[in-house]
Amino acid sequence: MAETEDKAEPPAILIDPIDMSKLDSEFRHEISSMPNGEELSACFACSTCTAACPIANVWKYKPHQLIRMILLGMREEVLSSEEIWLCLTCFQCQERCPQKVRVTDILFDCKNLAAEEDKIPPNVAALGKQLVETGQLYTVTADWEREDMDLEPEVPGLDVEPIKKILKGTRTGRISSGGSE
Amino acid sequence: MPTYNLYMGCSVPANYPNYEAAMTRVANAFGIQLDYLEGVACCGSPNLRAIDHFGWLVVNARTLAIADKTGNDTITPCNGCFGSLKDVYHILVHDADSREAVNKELKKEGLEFKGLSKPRHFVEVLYTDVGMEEIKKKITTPLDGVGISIHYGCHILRPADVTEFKPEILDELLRVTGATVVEYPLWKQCCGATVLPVNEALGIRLARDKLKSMKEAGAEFATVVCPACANQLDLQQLDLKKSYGEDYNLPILFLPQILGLAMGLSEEEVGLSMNRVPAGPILSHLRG
Amino acid sequence: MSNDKSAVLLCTCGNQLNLDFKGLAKASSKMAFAAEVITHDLVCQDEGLAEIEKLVDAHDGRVVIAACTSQKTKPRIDQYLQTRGKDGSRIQYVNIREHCAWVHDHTDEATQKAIDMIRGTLARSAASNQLVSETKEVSSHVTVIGGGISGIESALNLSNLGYSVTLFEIEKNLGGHVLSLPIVAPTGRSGKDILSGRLEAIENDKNITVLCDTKVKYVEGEMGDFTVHYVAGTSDEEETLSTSAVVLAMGFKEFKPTMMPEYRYGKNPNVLTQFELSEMLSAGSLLRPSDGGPVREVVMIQCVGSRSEDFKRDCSKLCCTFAIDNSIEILKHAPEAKVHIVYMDIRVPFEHEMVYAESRKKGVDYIRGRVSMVWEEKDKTLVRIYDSLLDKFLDVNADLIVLSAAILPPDGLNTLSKTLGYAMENDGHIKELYGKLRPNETRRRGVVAVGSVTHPQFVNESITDAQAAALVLHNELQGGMIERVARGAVLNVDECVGCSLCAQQCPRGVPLMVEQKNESEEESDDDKILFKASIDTLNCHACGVCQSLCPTGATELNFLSNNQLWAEIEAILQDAGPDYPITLCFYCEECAVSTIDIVGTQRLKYPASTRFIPLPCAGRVSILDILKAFENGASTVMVAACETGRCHVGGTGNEMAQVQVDVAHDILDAIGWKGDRVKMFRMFSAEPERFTRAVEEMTNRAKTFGPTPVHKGTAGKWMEGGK
Amino acid sequence: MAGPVLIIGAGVAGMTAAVELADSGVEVILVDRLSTIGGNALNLYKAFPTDDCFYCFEGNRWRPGIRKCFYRSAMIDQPNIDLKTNCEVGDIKGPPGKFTVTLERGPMYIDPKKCTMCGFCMNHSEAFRLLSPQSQPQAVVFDPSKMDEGAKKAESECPTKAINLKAEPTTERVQVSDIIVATGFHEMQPVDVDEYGYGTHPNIITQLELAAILDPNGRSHGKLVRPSDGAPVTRVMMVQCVGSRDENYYSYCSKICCVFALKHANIITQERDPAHVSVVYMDIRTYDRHEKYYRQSRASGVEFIRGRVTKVTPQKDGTLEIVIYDSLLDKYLKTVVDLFVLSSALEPSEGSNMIITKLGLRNASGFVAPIEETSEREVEVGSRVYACGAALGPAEVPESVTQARAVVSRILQARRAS
Repeated sequence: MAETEDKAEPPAILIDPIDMSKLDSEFRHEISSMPNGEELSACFACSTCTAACPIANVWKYKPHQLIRMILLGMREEVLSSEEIWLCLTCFQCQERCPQKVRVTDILFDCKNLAAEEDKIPPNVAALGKQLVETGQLYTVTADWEREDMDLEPEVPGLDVEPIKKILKGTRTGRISSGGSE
Repeated sequence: MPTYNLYMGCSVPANYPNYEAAMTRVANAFGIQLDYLEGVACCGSPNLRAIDHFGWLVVNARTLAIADKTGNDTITPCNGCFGSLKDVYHILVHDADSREAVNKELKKEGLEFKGLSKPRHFVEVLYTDVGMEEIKKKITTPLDGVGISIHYGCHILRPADVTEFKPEILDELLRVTGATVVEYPLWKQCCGATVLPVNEALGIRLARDKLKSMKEAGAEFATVVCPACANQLDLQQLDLKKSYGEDYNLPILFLPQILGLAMGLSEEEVGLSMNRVPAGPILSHLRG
Repeated sequence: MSNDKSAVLLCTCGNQLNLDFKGLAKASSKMAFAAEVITHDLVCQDEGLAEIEKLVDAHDGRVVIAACTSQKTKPRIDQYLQTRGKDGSRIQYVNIREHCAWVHDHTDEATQKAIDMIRGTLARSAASNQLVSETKEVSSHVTVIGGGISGIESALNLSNLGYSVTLFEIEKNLGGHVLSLPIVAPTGRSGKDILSGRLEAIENDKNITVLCDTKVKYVEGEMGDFTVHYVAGTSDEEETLSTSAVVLAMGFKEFKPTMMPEYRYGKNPNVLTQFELSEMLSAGSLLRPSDGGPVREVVMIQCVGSRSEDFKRDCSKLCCTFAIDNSIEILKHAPEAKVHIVYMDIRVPFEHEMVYAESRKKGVDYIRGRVSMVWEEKDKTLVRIYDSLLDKFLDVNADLIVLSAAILPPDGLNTLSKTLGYAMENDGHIKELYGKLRPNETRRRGVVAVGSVTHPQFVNESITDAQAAALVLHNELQGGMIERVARGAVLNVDECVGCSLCAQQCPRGVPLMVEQKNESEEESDDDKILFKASIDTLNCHACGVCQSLCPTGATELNFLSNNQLWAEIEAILQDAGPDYPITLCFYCEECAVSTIDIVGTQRLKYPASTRFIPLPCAGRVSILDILKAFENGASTVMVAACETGRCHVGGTGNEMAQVQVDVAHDILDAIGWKGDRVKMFRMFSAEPERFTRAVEEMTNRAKTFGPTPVHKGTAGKWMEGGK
Repeated sequence: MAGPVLIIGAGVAGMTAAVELADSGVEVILVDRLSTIGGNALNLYKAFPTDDCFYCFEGNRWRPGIRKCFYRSAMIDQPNIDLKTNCEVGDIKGPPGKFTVTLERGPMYIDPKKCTMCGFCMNHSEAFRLLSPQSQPQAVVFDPSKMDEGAKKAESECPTKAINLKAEPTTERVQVSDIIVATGFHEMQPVDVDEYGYGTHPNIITQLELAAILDPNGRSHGKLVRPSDGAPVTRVMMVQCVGSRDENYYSYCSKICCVFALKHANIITQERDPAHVSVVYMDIRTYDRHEKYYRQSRASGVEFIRGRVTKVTPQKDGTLEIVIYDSLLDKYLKTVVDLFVLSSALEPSEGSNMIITKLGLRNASGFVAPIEETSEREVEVGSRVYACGAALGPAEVPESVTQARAVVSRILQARRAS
């Protein structure tokens, strides 16, 4: 509406527009072809997702803006954004989206794409490394506590080897072994 | 009562034997047989899902494939494990390609995901398979009038089309003990566990808002059904004294602990001493 | 006998047509069913019309006119004859201009096509019947269901047109939602004010009977003879009323968003729906429901349930205007109050936009965004809003939270449709006969829908609806004396086996299955009730779907019997053989004829090895007809019909045709033919190439598939059927 | 007392009113200033809400069936309808019920009742042509500026003697009981909305002009091409609310532009060679079930940008560089398109303005308004004067039909009463 109120063009020098021809128009298809991406294009930018997000206020890019950026093809900005890793995965945005866009799931997809390009926060990478090395995120240290509760000190049935083996073969293994093969 | 596979994941056995014990004891009381799944480990969620969708699929599909061999449903006491298993189950049932790719991996171990064993949360089994009538019968020392707030946890509630879990389940399981469910505005909000690795301050802030909201609503204590949530709401209270100078002193109990106590189990049997914030009010109530 | 012969009138279109008219006349005069052949230069001008009249007299109305498209000449000819009291109902038309001369390059080929089509039409003409105008007297009573603004306006307008009306209202008194609207856009008046004059008029109108607190359970029958079953008040005593037509005016239902926890509706007394606020405002008091305190801050939330895949997919259209009007109304009650309206898109048509502007000037605050959550702190109600333009979260301590909840169809529409037979939209509203040009009418004749039962509508739109629908019924009932040429399906009850296919599939729900008094002959049937179809030709839309489905030929169009069509097929294909493979095209006289005519007008070209047979609707074509075509030497058969979902008889005529074609295709495959020799095409006169492309495809298939088993003489006779 | 009814404007609304009145035995005089009737409908290709040809038209007792193709409406052959094309309304005198109206008719070079469209004249002279295969009446028209020898030959040899090149304008007075204003709308030519540069570049067009390009009966046979050089279009940008919702032009919302634009976006993305379409909007207003068009266009990849256009800069290669402000990202975007389509406001037709002054009617933003400001009866605009269709403000086809029927309903009611 600003345009119609004052018709003077803003001085071009102050505007530094995003050159859409430089954007990745394939990005939206890349995302929508992923397991949870089908409904991506249904987004009508109502920003319910942002309203539903408990921490959006600390985000530079809000959830609905990230979806806009995906649709526009701002691949670089999205995949290197801190927000996708800040996501609580609480699924409130996804639950309330009136157009059934799987917002949280789509952010998971973005994280995977980022991970493929080794754009992972160190602590998250560390957790991956730990999974490959120990096969679990928590290891029993205080087994006396278990005994106090009349539980076997060793968790029955626990076997970490197979998981370590599997993850060595997948992206987690590649990430934690540093460089890519 | 039928037999179930028990999938503990790694957090409960390592950090909350009291939860594990309370659960098994309550289960026994209702004649539920729980067999620990053989040869399984961590579900990796949600961090694994974030960086390695496929690895996450295979790891959890493997757990379900092992469970398939028993033909029994698989119970877990952890929202994280529940979320992972449910989600992977949902994906593999609806997406033939993923299923094929995953089974190709599992074949190496001579395993196959068939989708016979449904992942279920312990509380949901209590609600559905045991049923409120049966539970009611076993309530010997009701917690009349004690005000309890529920932190459901995100991954048990959402995405609803995947988890198929209704919040009323926890409400009713609490009410049957005679306790009063104390509603509070932030009941949907996340405990913050997931962001700890990326932004600890933010994680703590979320836990704190949650506790504040419960306390202000008049909760005497609160209940959770997930070890990660317990970390945030119980353990974290100690740090909050430091970081916020606030002392909520709000005891956080696992639902099976509350149920157990109402069913006449002793504090020792439900391992109350291991809860970080002492559960004073409820004890005095039970004695009084 | 001689009286099955027809005169043939050939028109040269002022000697402008590239056809061999001498050859045409010569060939025609040799035809078995040709009485005489006349070549004329201007059939559509007065001389020509006079000539037609002569021939009609001379040949008992049997005349075949070979000229330009009947779509243009027929109305003129009909009117000419009618004003002279002559019967033109037996006249048959062949289009030798748009369908022959204009679209084929080689004169002789075009001429041959014309010859074959004239021969075919002569055969059709030989068995044609005279159609007579029938009259039917019906009561001039109309029933209006629903006493809201649209029902009230319907009753008044129908009464003005001379009908007696019974007006049913389920509530204790008339008025519906409008009664509680503080302000009715764009009039600036209150709902009560809009209604008062009308309620008075109804009071004083002896032709209008009002039954409030009365529920209509179901309505059965057909136009001119409906029976309304209803119960009054609490009594379970069912009463009935016979009526000639029904107006559906049950309005709408407002969505109650109890299952959206974020809004706390039903939990917090200060959270209302927009209509609940309207009631409050028109009751004249604006207080905080929780404690009767003053209202200083109001948050309105748009699209609650609307535009949501979880609740209502579409926009509810009225909510933005309601919210804006109510916000201005609030400021009248409490000038110092702050009103915030949280929206995704503000949708206010035409001059409502200026009311939107006015509200902004008056200080109403518009927030583009959505609500995070509503919660209570002590006695306060708080709401957190995300503003997507400021990119900020705002917390408001609100005295009132008003949800612009979706506008839904009223309860009971489905139940009523079971016996009344109107069609439903997916969204639960009543489906109009044809969304573009036939609003308010429904699939059933004599049943109209007005106001919000078809989709959300403003008050003035509902009133216009009601006025229009009154005309629609007036056109149908003609004041109680229905007079119409009986052109449609006629049922031979003795042939009917009561399979009810026609009743199930008729696009307009005309055939009714009626119980037969068991004529004692076959007592062997241990007194099981026998149902047979009954068809009122005056209600029929003459598509022929019932005929193509009827297993015993009990129902037939009185202007296109099975024998007529089969005779035409046989005659038109008389010389069809392997050397010059013929593609026979059955085309509907709706979208298909138009498309083909436009192709002609555009002078587009296509192969002349095509022969055309017109049908009122593609739904008239049966498997048998298609197989007959092959039996008589067609190499390929195409059916040209209307687009999916665009049936001109208001239903599924084209889809029934698709079924017939698909089955014929499978039968051919099954008996060792190539199923692909038959195909259905959807026509669209805005896209004439659709037809030329279709013809190219089928004529090519005719060539590539080569001679049919019939041509080779290897085909077994699979078809003894037909009288 | 009864008498013929004058209907001014033969678009969807006017024709519907005419046919319904004629069916009810009421004589009508139907006038239109153009030589083929149908109004805007003839140029719109596909119509919402049903997405079929715009030029199909209600059936009636003469043409059973729920609708018929426009060229079959046989307006000149129907009883009770006196169709006067190429005809303008002069002054209107006399009291309601007894209006005396002057009709000024342009020269009738072609007698539509006689013309058979045989094509003879068109073969001999450029001066004769068919406005549209759907034109109604079905007759050729003559353009005196292209007068030549061929035309004279055509006149003398026309098989039906339908041509009279010496035809003169005529004036006649008719007495009518009621007047129906059905003068429709006009698409604003956004020449002075300078920020969009309409008229300065061939590839900056309006939605109606886009419809003409997409029409398979048009020059490009429906292929989406650049007006500048006929090259295929790969990127289209549409901008909504051009001249609507703008105090500098029209304050009102033109109501159907959003659906109109999205209908075109869907045709382009779903039925034509692949092209990228973006829509710049303030509020998307797909009222009611029209939301379907919004759903479909998003699903078929149409890009929506909430914001406004900042700058349009023509490039040497015939493309246009456009800078847009995206109010949701709070960023400026820059892109290059082949075609820039303006969803221009719908304004009252000249006809409406003229009638409003002549009959002293109220107006709403220049459109015909109900008889009183507080009236809830939209079609009753004066004593024995009615209006329907876009004359009352931007309207869809079904609304126009309903309003036309309402008018007829009210006229019949009034006649019964008297």
